[in-house]
Amino acid sequence: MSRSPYTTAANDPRRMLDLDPVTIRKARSLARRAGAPVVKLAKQHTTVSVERATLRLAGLEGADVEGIPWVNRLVDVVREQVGLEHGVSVPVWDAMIRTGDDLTTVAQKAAAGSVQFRVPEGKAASAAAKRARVQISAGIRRVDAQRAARDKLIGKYGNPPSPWIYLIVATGDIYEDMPQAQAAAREGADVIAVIRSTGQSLLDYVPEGPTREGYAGTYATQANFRLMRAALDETSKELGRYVRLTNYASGLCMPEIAALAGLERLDMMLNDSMYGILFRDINPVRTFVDQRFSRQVHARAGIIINTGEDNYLTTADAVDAAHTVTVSQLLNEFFAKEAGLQDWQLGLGHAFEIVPEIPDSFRLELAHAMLARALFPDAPLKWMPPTKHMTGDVFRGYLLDGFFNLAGALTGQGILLVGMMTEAVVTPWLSDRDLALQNVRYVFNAAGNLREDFRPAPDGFIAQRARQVLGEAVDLLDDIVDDTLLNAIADGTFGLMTRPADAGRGLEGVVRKSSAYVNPASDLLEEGATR
Amino acid sequence: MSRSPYTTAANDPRRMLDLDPVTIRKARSLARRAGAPVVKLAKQHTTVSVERATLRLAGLEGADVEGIPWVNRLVDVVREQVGLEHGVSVPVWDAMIRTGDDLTTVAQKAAAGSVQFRVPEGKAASAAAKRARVQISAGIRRVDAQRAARDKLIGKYGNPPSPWIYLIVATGDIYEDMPQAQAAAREGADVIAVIRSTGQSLLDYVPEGPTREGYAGTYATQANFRLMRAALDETSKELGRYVRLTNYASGLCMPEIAALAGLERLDMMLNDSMYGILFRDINPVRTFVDQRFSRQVHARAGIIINTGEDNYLTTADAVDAAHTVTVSQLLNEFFAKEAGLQDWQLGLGHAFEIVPEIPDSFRLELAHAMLARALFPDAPLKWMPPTKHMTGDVFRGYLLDGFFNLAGALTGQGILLVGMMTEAVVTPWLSDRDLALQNVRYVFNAAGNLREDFRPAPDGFIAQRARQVLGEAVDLLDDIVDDTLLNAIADGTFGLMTRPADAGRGLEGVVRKSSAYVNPASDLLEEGATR
Amino acid sequence: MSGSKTDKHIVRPYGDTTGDGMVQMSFTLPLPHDKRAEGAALQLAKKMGMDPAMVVHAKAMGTDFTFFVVYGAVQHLVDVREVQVVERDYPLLSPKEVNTAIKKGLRRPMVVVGACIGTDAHTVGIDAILNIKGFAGEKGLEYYSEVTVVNLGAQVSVPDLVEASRVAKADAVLVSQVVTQRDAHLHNTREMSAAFREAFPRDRRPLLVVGGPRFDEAMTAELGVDRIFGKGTTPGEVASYLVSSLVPTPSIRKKAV
Amino acid sequence: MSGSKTDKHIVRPYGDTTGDGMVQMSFTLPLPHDKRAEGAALQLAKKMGMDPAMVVHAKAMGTDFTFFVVYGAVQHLVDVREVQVVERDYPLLSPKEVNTAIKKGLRRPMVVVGACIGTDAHTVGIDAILNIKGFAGEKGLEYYSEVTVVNLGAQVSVPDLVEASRVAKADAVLVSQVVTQRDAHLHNTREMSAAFREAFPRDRRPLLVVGGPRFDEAMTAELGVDRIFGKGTTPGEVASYLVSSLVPTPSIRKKAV
Ligand code: B12
Ligand code: B12
Ligand SMILES: Cc1ncc(COP(=O)(O)O)c(C=O)c1O
Ligand SMILES: Cc1ncc(COP(=O)(O)O)c(C=O)c1O
Repeated sequence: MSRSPYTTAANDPRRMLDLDPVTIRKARSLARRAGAPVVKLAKQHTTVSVERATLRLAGLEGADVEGIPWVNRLVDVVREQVGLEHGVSVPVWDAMIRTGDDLTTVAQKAAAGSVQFRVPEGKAASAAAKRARVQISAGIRRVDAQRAARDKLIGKYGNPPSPWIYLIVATGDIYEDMPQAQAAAREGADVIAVIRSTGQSLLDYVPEGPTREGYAGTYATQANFRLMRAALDETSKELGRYVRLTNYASGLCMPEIAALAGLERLDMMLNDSMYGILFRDINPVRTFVDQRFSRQVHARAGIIINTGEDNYLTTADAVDAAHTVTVSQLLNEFFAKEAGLQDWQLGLGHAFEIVPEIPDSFRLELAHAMLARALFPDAPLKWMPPTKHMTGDVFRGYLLDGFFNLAGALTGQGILLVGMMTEAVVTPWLSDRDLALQNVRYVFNAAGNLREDFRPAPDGFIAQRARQVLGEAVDLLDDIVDDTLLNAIADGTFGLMTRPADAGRGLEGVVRKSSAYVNPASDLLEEGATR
Repeated sequence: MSRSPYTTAANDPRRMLDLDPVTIRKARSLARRAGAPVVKLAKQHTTVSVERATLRLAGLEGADVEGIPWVNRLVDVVREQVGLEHGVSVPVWDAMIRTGDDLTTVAQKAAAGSVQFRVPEGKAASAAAKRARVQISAGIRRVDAQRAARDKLIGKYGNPPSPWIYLIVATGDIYEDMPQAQAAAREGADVIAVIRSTGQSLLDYVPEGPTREGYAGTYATQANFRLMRAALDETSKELGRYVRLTNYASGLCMPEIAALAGLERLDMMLNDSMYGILFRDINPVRTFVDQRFSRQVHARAGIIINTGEDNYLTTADAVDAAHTVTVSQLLNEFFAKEAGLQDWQLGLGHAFEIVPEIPDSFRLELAHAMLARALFPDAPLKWMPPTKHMTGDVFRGYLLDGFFNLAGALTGQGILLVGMMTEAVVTPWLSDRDLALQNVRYVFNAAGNLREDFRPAPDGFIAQRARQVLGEAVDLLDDIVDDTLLNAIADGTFGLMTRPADAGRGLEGVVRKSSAYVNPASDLLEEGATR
Repeated sequence: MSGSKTDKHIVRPYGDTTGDGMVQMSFTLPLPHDKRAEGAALQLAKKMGMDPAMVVHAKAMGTDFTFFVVYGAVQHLVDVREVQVVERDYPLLSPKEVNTAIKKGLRRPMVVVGACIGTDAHTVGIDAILNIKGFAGEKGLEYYSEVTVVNLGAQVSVPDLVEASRVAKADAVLVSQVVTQRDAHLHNTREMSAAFREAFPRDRRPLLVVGGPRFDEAMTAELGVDRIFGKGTTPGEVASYLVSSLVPTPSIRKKAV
Repeated sequence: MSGSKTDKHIVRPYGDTTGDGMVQMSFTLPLPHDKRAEGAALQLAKKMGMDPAMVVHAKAMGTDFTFFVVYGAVQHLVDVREVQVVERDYPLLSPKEVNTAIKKGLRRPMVVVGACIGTDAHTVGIDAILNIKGFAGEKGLEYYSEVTVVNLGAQVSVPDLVEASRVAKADAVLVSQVVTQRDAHLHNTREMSAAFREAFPRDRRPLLVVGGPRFDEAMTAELGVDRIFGKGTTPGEVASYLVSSLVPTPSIRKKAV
């Protein structure tokens, strides 16, 4: 992607909003200072999911008769026999060397209780580490190959114009999802997101195989990823346009799902550094460790992440809490770049969630959206439609979505999540998507260039509001730096959710690394090496 | 109304569009030159409807057993006995003096064939004229009184903010219309229009009494006017807001309906100098004579007229024919002012009728709407919603109406005709109006002030388009001046309708005035006298 | 997605899963907004076969009316085999083919008289069929060298139409009706067809064709006309129909079946 | 407009005239868009009691589906007398009244345990009822001095909920269910009520209350709960209900009837 593809000199939001560059720099350095300790913490720990992701990259697939994946069985046994502080790799490949078994066999035997793991020293240790690296690097190269394949297709078809039209399917049945996704693509969707079944993010394993039984969404499994990617490749070919596929990483299995996404060529992933903590009550340390590894994988896979600031506005008020969105965007940016992601990969989230009935609500939305555009000129930004204030009045809803689309056009958003008139009623119908795309098409075709005529004055309502939000964001970041990020989260700073660092789901899956900790996957990712 | 209530220095459309004042002046003088001959023509003729309107002002009401109004019976008999070139007044009041009968009795006897009319000379003539003036001036004073009553109510309640929200009712049954109109007013309508039954405009008489049987509209009768005005007065009181009432003048009975509107305190009237010609195939001379008298009455009654340029765009293409709208607006302005109407009374028409699917269609609408606003800074302007390109897709329709409302807000329109999502389906339902008003409220409350941020550049797409349309309008006016307006109309210049001056409905009702022509009503109106 | 396969004859509405039967509905009830009114709305939905049904939106409109939006699953099945449609039973001809057919078969220009009758002033539709300008990229009948068009315009009374048809020796009379309130289009059409049967001997009555966006094309018998054209009709379709029913050309007749 | 008078028991949908029965409907059929599909749409409308019905919009969505908008007159009559609604059968109390009632009647704080069960993570609704912040200008139950609130938050498993209720000696358990796809809310609620009947002797089982925007308030029996609250519920209503059913105060009982 070229530099600053979202603004022109004529409509440079920084100028129109008259933002002070010093304040902006200050905001970024505060975000760095708030995030640094958390990165340190993340480097000091590993999690069951990080170790399982490592095994998945090594090619360990499948599950036992109860559907528990072999990666889970293996990691659990290793942990119970020798602990995880050294990482799972050395003990497992040591066992493979000793037994001569392949990875799957070792996993099955481990489950059957017929393998004794150890933490070897000296030569044995380095031999095991070496073998592990060889096998895991093959997986990393598969991720590289998928990225190359994507680049090839995009080279062939080219990228769609901005914004990319992002549509959701959520039937719960992958075999209903596929034709619906293809229909949506034919109608003009550039990105298809398959919503996960409710609750999957709380499972400490990734289900296996194709699934037909999700609630309000479809399970994220390697098989489902593969089926949907294939269906969309077929449609991309038919349309001569590369249709991107999205799923969700955040949750208890962030690292593993990130690995599967890389292996199956997903193109975007919902991946937020704090969503799991705030909205799924997942332990903060667990989340911060997992998100770092998962983002390193995304960076390698050339996947665009979408962050979840929009969610805050579903629990907090979109005007009062506007600055918390900005703060979270800055933190997500810091964590993302630290993990190796680049600007073009940052689909930072924000949303059109202001009470529509308050005076000037539309202009307030424009102010917030322009601020995000101004702060992150090279990031695509993920622009989310109204949800909280949608009602059963589908006519009103269709109109609101039209104004949401207009705001997206006027402020140069990069990823436009298409709003559904039935938001307050049901998960989207086929016809809802069709109507929604018609809405997008009308607004962008008829009024998209209105951006040329949209010139908020630096002393006007919009610019003043944007500067006010930025000011509040800087103040909040100041407090967070003093108080530490973990405490801020514990105090309900984001989305009004209070999440103490020593509580929440998945805490038991967090392990402090020993000095002897080895993880070839992390090494390959940190080094950017292929062998 | 104060001067220039529709624009501010900051958003002066003339400046933003960089319109050349010389071109604007040229356009106006060309319109004057094109219209002058037609005014001359209008002054040289009278029509059966002008004479009937005169009798209505004198207080002649009611109809015979077949429902033919006495004014029709009387004018017909006078015409057949002594002709109309002298006007109906002198013969009729002469007869009254001779017989001692009152006006109604004379009309009834005339119908029964038991009165002999004559055209008196000398004293008798002036006596008759004097008596006629006395009686007719009473009617004029009733019109004045109604105007005073309106001013009093507005003084008490104040005027609604601009734009005025204009809603249509059209059940065909005045007794269903009333509660619907009251409901609409409660929901926020500032102006209620009762659509006429199809075909009434082709009747050469005004039906009598309350009616329940219209097709796609309700008959315009004095009784219906009175009933609806009373219903709205009641609601105005309840709401502490003066709710205006509108009906339609254009048609074969323009002068009479104008008189009734003045007598029953209607507040606005659809009154176009050419609509009857173009869309109802009414003879051009008949129409020009009638519209002049009717507008003199409106001027006196303090009624705001709404012109019908929007209709052109339902038969011609809104982009190709944009300049014909401008030309017609300039002509309507000229004829209106010549008849004594002032700027604040000129609801010049235009509409949001560009094919929504063409690129930049919304910005083209803005260009046209801004041009009208720039050319007529002190006129309210009547902004009509999309109709021709509305379809059975009511969701799309609701969205289009939202963008129509936005265009109205961005360009400072004074009278906003509320669009209905069912435009392509049925005459508006109660719920359609309610949804439509909700649409208007959202757009104006959330985005109304966006006008402050809407700054099309003088060299931009919008300004260039506006200047182009103005240029084409001037060229067309040039041709019309050369060719004469009557020929231009005959050649299908407006709305693609070809209407020769010597054809069309109602021609037989046109009479060239003799030197002895007397019409106290015209005199009172021209002089602005009350006695 | 078998339900979407056209070989399946029984289908149900489709929300997001085959066979879920989901539909959206909105309406007003003349009741003040309260729980009872919402119950009444549900009762109506149930009577219409929606089960389960949910009132997802209810809004008071003044004190006497409430507007509802209802979503739910319809239990009815749609049997596609039972659907009767007026399929085109004549070949689509190009203007050239139409002209030659008339030349060969009629040996004189075909005369077509058109009008909006009654109080209807919506001429755009009939003009789209008759005027050269045409519709949807197709030129109107005036463009056909072998067709003589007499367009009487708007708000023509039935007697005037009959008279004009007689004078013009019309082969076909094309009538447009757009206003449908209180079934105006049906009343006017019946009045028109009756008048023509009255005025012409069976064998010399011109072909009667009506059109408009709200007609049911299957009502020809009820309305006493020869053909009805609905929304989206193109001039070519009309010209082709006129040829197939007015021009005695076996060749074309054959194609028609 | 007599139809709008509430003394009229039989009503019909109202478009723009009393008794016209007009409704709007939209749906998708798994058929390619052609005349047959439009006929199928009309067939469905007729089966639903719409007559006449008109397909005013039909749009192909890909090759296998068509979206329709249909307008028409429903022939069914709605009998308002047959409507059953769960009317509020307890007096609305102010927080002050609630607190005094509990003090007087219970002589100890009332314990309320709340949660979103199953996989549902929509806490905004239950929080609106429980958190001090409250809803629609009313403070939540935490604000009541005499009510002890234990809010377990989202995605709580039924066993955990039962256990927590036992530990907290809950007088009432408040459960929220927002996700309704595949009737998740009904399944989860039944599972919950069964577990409580299992775990507690009849007389010591806490009062079971569920709520959510898509519940039918009349389904208490089917779901085995004591009360269901639907969309737009306010904390005050809940508090008043809890008092009327948990606090033995004749005075209040009287008001209730
Ligand atoms: C343009 C228009 C007008 C123009 C008409 C200009 C003119 N010279 O025709 C003006 C502004 C004058 C007008 C006035 C009125 N109109 Co008007 N108008 C419309 C509008 C916006 C578009 C109609 C149109 O031109 N469609 C485009 C043409 C090409 O489509 P079509 O007519 O369907 O024709 C096609 C087919 O039906 C078929 N066809 C049609 N006729 C025939 C005939 C034959 C022989 C054949 C073979 C085929 C055929 O072929 C055509 C091409 O495919 C509609 C709303 C809408 N969006 O539909 C309202 C609408 C038709 N009008 C309506 C009404 C009520 C009126 C008024 C009474 C008041 C008002 N609401 O404005 C007045 C009075 C008119 C009168 N006396 O009849 C209503 C009718 C309601 C109803 N169903 O009863 C509508 C639906 C708007 C509404 N919802 O209120 N109107
Ligand atoms: C906010 C929201 C979210 C937030 C939730 C944040 C949070 N901590 O709660 C986030 C972003 C996390 C989210 C996620 C998802 N959501 Co969500 N979400 C919504 C949304 C926009 C608003 C819900 C809300 O807060 N309403 C406001 C509250 C106050 O109203 P309420 O819940 O009805 O509660 C009131 C009454 O019902 C009653 N009440 C409710 N509970 C109880 C309990 C008791 C005891 C009592 C007495 C009363 C009571 O009192 C309350 C006050 O009046 C709705 C769409 C909409 N506009 O409704 C979708 C919606 C509920 N979500 C939906 C879905 C599918 C999801 C996801 C699965 C995927 C997705 N589409 O986003 C995920 C996964 C969530 C999960 N695992 O459950 C669907 C559910 C479809 C269905 N009917 O099955 C909806 C309808 C959107 C849609 N059309 O797809 N969501
Ligand atoms: C960043 C992010 N991750 C994940 C999810 C989905 O999480 P879950 O599957 O737990 O609902 C969302 C939902 O909006 C999100 O915004
Ligand atoms: C200026 C004007 N006069 C009158 C009418 C109504 O005329 P008729 O009653 O003939 O339909 C219209 C309709 O839009 C109009 O614009």
